[in-house]
Amino acid sequence: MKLDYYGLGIAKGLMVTLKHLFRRPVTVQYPEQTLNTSRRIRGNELVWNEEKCTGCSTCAKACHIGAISIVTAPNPEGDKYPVEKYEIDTGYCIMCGMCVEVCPFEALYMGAGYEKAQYRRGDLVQSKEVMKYTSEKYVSGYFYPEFAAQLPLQTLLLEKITEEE
Amino acid sequence: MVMKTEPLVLNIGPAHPSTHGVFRMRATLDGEVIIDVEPIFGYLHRGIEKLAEERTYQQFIPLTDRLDYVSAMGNNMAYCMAVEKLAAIPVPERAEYIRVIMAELQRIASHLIAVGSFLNDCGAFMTPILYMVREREKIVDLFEMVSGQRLTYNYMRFGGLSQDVPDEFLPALRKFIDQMPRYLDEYDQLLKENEILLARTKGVGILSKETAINCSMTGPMLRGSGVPWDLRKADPYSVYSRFEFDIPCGARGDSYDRYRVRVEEMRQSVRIIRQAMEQLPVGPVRSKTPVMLIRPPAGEVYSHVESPKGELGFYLVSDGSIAPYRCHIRGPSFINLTALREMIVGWKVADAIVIFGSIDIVMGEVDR
Amino acid sequence: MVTFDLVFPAWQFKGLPPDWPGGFWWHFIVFSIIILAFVLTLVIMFIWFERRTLGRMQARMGPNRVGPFGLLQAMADAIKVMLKEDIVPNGADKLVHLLAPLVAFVPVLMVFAVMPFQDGAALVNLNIGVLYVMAVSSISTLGIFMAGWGSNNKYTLISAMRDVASVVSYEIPVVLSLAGIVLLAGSLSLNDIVRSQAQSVPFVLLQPLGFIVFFLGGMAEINRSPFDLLEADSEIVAGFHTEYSGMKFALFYLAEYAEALVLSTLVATFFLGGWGGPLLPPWLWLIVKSWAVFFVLVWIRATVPRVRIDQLMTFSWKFLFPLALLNLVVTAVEVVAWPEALPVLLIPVNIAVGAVLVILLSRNFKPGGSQVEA
Amino acid sequence: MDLVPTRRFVYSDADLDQHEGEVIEALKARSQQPIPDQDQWLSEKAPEAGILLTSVDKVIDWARSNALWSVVCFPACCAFEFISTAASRFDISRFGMEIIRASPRQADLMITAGTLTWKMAPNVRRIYDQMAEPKYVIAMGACGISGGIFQSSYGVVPGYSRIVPVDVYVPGCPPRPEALLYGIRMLQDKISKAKVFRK
Amino acid sequence: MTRAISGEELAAGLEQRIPGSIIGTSKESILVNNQSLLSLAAHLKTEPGLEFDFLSSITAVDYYDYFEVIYQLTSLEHNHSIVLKVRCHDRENPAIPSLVGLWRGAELQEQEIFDLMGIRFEGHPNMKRIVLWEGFQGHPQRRDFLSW
Repeated sequence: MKLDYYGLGIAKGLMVTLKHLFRRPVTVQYPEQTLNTSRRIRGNELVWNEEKCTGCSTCAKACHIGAISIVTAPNPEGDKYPVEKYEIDTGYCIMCGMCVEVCPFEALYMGAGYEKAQYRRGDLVQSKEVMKYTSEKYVSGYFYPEFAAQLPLQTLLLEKITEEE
Repeated sequence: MVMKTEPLVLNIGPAHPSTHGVFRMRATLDGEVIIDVEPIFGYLHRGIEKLAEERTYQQFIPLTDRLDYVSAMGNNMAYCMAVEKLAAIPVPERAEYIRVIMAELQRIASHLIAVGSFLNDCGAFMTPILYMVREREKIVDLFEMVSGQRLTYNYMRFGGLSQDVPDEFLPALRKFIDQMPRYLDEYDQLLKENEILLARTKGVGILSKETAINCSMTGPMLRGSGVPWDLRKADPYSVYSRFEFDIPCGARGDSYDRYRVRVEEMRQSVRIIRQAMEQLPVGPVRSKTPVMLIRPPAGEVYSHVESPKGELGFYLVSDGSIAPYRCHIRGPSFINLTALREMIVGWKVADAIVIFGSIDIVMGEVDR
Repeated sequence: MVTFDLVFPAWQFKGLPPDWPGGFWWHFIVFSIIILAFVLTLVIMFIWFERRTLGRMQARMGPNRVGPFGLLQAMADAIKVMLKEDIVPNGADKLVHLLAPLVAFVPVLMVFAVMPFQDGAALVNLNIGVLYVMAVSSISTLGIFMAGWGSNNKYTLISAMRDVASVVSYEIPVVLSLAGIVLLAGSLSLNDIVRSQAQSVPFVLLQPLGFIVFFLGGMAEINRSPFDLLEADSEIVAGFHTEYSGMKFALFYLAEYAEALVLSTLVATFFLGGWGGPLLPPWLWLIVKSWAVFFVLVWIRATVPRVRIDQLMTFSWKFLFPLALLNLVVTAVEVVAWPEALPVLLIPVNIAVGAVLVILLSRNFKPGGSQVEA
Repeated sequence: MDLVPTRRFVYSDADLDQHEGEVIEALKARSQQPIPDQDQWLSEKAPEAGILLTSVDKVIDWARSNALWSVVCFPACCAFEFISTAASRFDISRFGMEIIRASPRQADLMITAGTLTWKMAPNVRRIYDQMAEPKYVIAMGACGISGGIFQSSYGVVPGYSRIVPVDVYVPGCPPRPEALLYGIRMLQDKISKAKVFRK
Repeated sequence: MTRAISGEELAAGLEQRIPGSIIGTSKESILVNNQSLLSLAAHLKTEPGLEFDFLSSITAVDYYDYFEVIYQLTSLEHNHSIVLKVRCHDRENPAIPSLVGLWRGAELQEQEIFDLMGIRFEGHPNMKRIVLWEGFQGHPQRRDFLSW
């Protein structure tokens, strides 16, 4: 500990921490306040559009851990196969968004919800009823700019601090 | 009088607060002085290289995120560049610029974590790392804006990017690079001249130039020892040859030099981003490539980038199928640990932690 | 504490032991309860205060959910820790392991026996108070060493060794720095020291060097950051209490903050005028002053990195020890040469002497420690 | 006085490595099935208890749920989201959780932030065993729940539930800090429903 | 820009100094005889004008018939690079001379290759498993290793 600066270096550091004592903290009080997430958020759920889905299973092929399990009827009805079972195991899913990216019929979207913690492992499997797309569902704009435009702008820490100073 | 002493074998890790994950050192102590140390790896060996062989080229991109998870964008870029070199896929100009911006932002974020945890290892109670993480949060916000995730971005694709940046990105980025130098100054004020920090890090863990080169050190480790070797200058990839920046170098190769090199590199990155923003062209961000499967011609390629930790190389062998025949990753963190023994032996336990922190490893890349 | 003045007006404690029925024992019991209440309440408040202040210094909130402003956070922690399973590790020296927390905590409580809360209001007004404080407060080192030795763990052992080394070397400058105070006050009794400060000025002005040495040395003895080597969680996990859980850990945790409280109150008593002060009741003055000292401790903890063990020793022997010695000599000369000198004269002289000595010494101060050839 | 260093160990380094390998293989053979979730009581109706016991229960549960100290067990990627959660912006300290004990003896909560490999598994089990009761585990992220993206790898444990019983599963890769905070709130709920004096 | 030295060009010079060392060449690599790897590498490291002082990466690839070990060499001074390749046809007990004596950077990488690919590097000071535990069956990076 060569006292090159006679303790002034430490004093400088002390001033920085003191300055922070009087600044407003940057904390978001989570359960009460929530951040606006990104418009392209890849939340812990998928949203599946039953009308558009043809049962082609491209999403399941693109998924590299097999988190999507899809069972369709053996015979097509019109130009699509009726989907009997569509499940995603969020315990496996890593939310890479590959399935959404490859879907040729624009029938699969990322969801925006992230509060999906469960007490039981089995509850993590999202069935097709849970995932079904409705117009009031909060859908992320990942690869869908038209959805993104409807979502609120993301809260940036950057702006919060600049406003203060 | 002859006193018999017996060395004490101390296991540092794998679950130890300052081994940056699950690294383990089997240290032999004489009092507080380390007389021998044996690094033990593998506590996070997830077999990524093997998994690459089981996946298509596209599907491997999310895995690269988890390689060096502090700099996911950099890994994305390195891997995509390797595949593009292999399959001769062109990349649009705008995509190249955005890639550079992302890589440099990621470098800042990674160095922030490196510096913060290094200072934390020196014993500053949480404060530096919390300040640094606060800065990192701003960068993470930007990444989340473009890719939708906070840590594993999965943003780059062969032949460009997955999506163009949103409209609100560039103003936010501008604001960020205007703010960043001011905050860096503040953090320098916090600890740069702190006598205790100087005493703890100056002259500690000296790595000589010759050893650094012989041990294949790269990144801030090599530059901290005074070798101005930076792949962005030495072997410019992407559009780096169009930017002006300096390569900060240390003089003695001690822990303090490495810390300063990282801080200076953050300033240089801000400089690069500023230039890239000025030159950013308009146009497409993704060339015509298949969304799901590509079949590069048989061959092999080695492509490297300057990741925040050092030279990150991807060695890909293709047999013409949809999956790589062999994918080897040259992880800089792993190879930077080669000289760990020389650097640590003879120092005290507390120094060992500081020296280890100054190497800045990420276990995901060490064990892969 | 609030009703202290109402229930036991100050006049009741004038002259010790008091002459009311039951005599000494009433006094003993009442003050023991007061000290326990004082220590426990203030320790819990200090823990809360430290966490909140640290939080704000680190740009965040700190505990604010449990109770108003998170005031009950420390209570929740205490209840939880006490109800946790109690583990004695395999191969531990059971008796030593069990006794260690008590040996560490009780002496810290004992220090308060001589602490004057107002003029003459102490459990005992020992006429060798300073000696007693220094002697008793170092016993808790034994507890820490017992914990380190008895836990059958290498990290705790290293930590215990560090603690013994640091306490042994810091005891000397600390005692020497107090000698200056004793010379000025002419008494070893804590109450007399405070009283003589009330008559002139707080000793921090007369003894700036002594203050610095005592404060830094005290920080090293109670292992506050930057001298918190024995709990260095980035190096040796949790230090000496790595293997402790449940109630025993709670005692260590309590002892750690009680030690901080001891240091704060001692600094307030020796250097900042103790209970002396206008307007507010004396015991409140003591609390306010110790709180201010504790704030500085927290502030330093939020800022600086930790020193290394050899640097810790060098700092004591090569920096604080000469400073304390020189300070003692200077004070002795002053006391002998100008026994009647006004504080007005001595304050600038002492501050100037202190500044010159600090600068000279820090110029020539080289921390030891470099790579050992293996 | 001369100091004579003696290098005499009971075990050589090679022996230690060999032993480690045996321990890993044994654990691997032992934990081929996940430990079932022990949460039947969550849906059970609470048995009637005396008023005294109930209020004691309440105080204890209040203390336990508000003072969760987590242990250092952060093998991989999720660690950085945990750091973000602990850092200024999301600030875990509001719940009194900023005390992250490096020593498992004093911790209550294990947040399994990251991929678990078989080589690391004995250590994690040991950390869990060293924690004092009551102890809780949050499986954070896909790797913690099921091995996630690495589940088909030769070295990876498919989920922490093979090694330790898990209380709350937080999906995501990695989960956002808010998601983790939500998981922690769920755990707090779970604790506050617990009956300390159960028949 | 790092100049990738053409294999043919380099091989011509090397063949005169160490005869019989080069088996084949390609545009950016030279394929080296197992026995003369050490002397050739030493030559590459010290020869003025070449001075490959930096070994960036070592890889091994399993081609079923043989293992190929690939060394990426760079010279920090002249900023040029070359790729060395060595083949090893023995599948049961493959062995290759270690380069740790020349470049210490090879130490951990060779150890890793031994662990994952099962190629023994002769002369390496610490040839044992590095990332996997003792007692792990097989070498996972080989093509015929099945993970499940």
